[in-house]
Amino acid sequence: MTNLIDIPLATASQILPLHILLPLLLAIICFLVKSSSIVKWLSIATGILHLLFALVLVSLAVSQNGAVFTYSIGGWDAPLGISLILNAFSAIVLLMTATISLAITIYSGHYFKDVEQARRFWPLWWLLNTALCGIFLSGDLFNLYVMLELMGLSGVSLIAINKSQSAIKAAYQYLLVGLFGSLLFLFGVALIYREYGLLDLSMLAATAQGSLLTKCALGFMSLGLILKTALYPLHFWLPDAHASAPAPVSAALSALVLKGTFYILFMLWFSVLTPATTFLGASIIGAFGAIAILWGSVKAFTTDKLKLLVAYSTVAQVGYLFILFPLMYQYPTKTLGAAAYFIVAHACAKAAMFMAVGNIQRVAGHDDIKRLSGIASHMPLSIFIFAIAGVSLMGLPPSGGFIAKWIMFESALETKQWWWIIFLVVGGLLSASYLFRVLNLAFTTPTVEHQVHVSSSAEGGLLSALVLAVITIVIGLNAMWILDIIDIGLVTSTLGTDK
Amino acid sequence: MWINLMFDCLLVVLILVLATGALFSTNVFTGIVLFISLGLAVTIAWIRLNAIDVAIAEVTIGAGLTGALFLGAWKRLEIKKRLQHSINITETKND
Amino acid sequence: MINAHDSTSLKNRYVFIIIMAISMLAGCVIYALLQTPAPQNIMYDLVQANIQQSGVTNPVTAILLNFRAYDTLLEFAVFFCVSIASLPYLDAGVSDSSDLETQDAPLFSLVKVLAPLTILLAGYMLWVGSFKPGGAFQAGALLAGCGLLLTLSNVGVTRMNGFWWRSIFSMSLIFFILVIGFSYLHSHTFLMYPTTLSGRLILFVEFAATFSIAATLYLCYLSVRGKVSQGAHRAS
Amino acid sequence: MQAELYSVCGVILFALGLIAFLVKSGVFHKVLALNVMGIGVFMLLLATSAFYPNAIDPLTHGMVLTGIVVAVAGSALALNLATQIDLPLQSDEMK
Repeated sequence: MTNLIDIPLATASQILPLHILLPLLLAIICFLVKSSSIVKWLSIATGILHLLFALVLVSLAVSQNGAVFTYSIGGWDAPLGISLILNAFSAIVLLMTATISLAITIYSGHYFKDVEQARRFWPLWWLLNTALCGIFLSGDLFNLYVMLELMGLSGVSLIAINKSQSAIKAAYQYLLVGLFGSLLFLFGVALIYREYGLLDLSMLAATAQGSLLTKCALGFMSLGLILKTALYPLHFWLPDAHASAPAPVSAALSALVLKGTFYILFMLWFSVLTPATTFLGASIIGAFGAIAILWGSVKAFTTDKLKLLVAYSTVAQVGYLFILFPLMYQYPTKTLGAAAYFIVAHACAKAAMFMAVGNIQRVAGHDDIKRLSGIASHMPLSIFIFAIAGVSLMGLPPSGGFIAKWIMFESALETKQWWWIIFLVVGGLLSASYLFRVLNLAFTTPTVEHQVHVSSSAEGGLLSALVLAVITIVIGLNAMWILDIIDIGLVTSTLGTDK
Repeated sequence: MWINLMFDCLLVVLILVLATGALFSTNVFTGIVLFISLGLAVTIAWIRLNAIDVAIAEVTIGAGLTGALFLGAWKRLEIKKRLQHSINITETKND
Repeated sequence: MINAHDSTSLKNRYVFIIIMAISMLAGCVIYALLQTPAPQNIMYDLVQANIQQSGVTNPVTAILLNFRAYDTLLEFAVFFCVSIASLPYLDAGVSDSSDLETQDAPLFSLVKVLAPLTILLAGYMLWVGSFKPGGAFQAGALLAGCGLLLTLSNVGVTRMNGFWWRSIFSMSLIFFILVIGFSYLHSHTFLMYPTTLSGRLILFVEFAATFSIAATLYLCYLSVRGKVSQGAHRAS
Repeated sequence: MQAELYSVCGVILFALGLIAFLVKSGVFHKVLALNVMGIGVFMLLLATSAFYPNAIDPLTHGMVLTGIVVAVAGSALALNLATQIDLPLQSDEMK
């Protein structure tokens, strides 16, 4: 361990706490400063700075052969203090978070016309960013709980910023689910602490055993996190919450917040409490994931509202993430790449899609799919983004979604779990059918009474969404890029945290 | 030693009874009041467990302020219900 | 009629299944707990070994504001988040004349005595936190309780949206970040206080945190309770 | 013995809260159930440090203090949102 920490790495580690401090500082400034234009430009500048930091970290991680960055906060080493950890996997997720949050920041600058809403949005948005970066960097179980609460509460407040009854109801339900999930997680943390007297993840990874208490703890934590990640039977809160939030918030919730909870779950299963996991448990989770794909797709196909359609598509896509579990259990080296790919591809595609849909909804004044026929001629850019993001969600060739599914195919064949392939294929077909339903309507000529009137400047804020949509294609064309980083990371450390 | 253990047992039973009462009472107000008393009982438990800091925080924040929040919200919803009720009555009269 | 009966019996069955499942789960956890030996107690020794450098002698304060100050920073962020979320609801009230609040003289004179006492107690709590049980959270809660007492006797505070109130809500974080910046200049490490000053810096952060926590808790109460106006607003 | 007693009590409190959260409807009972679950977890944590009465682990106390404060923040936000919802409140369908 000591030979890894040479001088450039130690200096580079200094960037880690900045990922948390920077958004936190900006949240305070946004809360205190009244002028919304200052806040907007400052936010965009910080977003760029944040992205640069993340880029520096990833390039350092690559150039140092996938070294694991650790940083003991306050100089207190692990069991006493809290340490931040960054490995190749979390570096990629962090870079993705920085990119998407910059895109959403730029988009929100255009989106919020109401000054009151904008003033409430910015501080909460930066708090959400703090929590997300904190989750991807955290190396401590209790710290993860606090981060989860911060993420949950800021997410809830963001849903409720437009004060409409439906938004408040959705926010209330989301809050109850969030608090309940965090408490289940905290119960698991308490059980772990009861058994090992430790909270630090890398130390736990070294000492954890497969005893009954650890299994119980992992079960409770998984249950809480699965509830927050909205896997099939526990997804009931997601469509309302994601559909009634303002578009930038829906984008953030779908693209980033779900990934935050999934990341914790994934890390707990495959790098911290691995001795307590069983193939049966992983398969059960995978089975629910498979049902989620079918159920979410069918619901997306039958719904009338465009935003609900995208929200149900999230339910389906979350299913794929959980199918990774049984594959990961048997063939971790390969599946880790699929996980990283899937997370990045889905996050970029879903964020772009929600932004495009938000734009359509705002310009057309509604999001009834039936009344949107012919929208493509009025808002070509929005539909274009929707289509590109859709390509990635379906898993068609030149996209990140395709690569992710391809690797999942391979590892399913390799581990002789061919039955998951059926769900991958059927899920792809189903998502194609519900997405083409929208695209088909968008290109038909509308009847006279359903004409949509659009002002010329309707698509100004979509540039960032376009960039995200292009990213989903670029990572598909340049498949080796993310996989290389993951492979480099695998050489020096086992999966998640260093041991 | 033996007396201490007896006391702990009694306290645990009291806490469980109060919790059951608070959670499964049909009347909301009773539930809130029982919850506040649960907070006080738990405070004693924290003292028994040598956690004085936590006991102070529990009695001020856990029992006191959470209780005040619950009572405030309860009061507000009662008033809201009354208003709603009167509106409903006037509406039916108008019809 | 049959339908309604069916749905209640279905609900009863559902409730029964939930209760059975959770009881079994709890039984399993309790069995596992009783099987597990007590954990090794490394934390106590570690804290005892390092408490000299932490600047305070109360181990809990040392944990909260030095060893694991990062958690506390984020906890202040949680509070900050709640205050941002609660502010817009401050004026949206439907209360009519309320009987929880009174204007009768005995209560008011009691409050006049109690309020300064609570403030004094809060100050003591804050100061004592560095070597005995106590600290910012407890002091903040006491201060908020004082605010609550004042509200109950109709001594209200207005315009919590103003700049000064907003800076009080964010005060804990601002002071904390100032301290972080200051100590970074000394030690070049995130959240590592200079040893000679750490006691004072911790007190500084706790001082700010007390006000923020009190203000936020008070704000929570006010926004939950709603604005007291004489039957002005009606639920739509 | 004391530590075991309180940890069992903590688990039972957590289970009671869990049942009430899933079974009961209505704002107050849901939030009360969350609070009781929280108390259960805190008791479990503090009981862990009671295994060594002469060498109390302050980390659990710190965690519980943080937990209490976060729980209050969550309940306050929940009650705040709940009071903003127009009646009838019974229509909120949670599993």
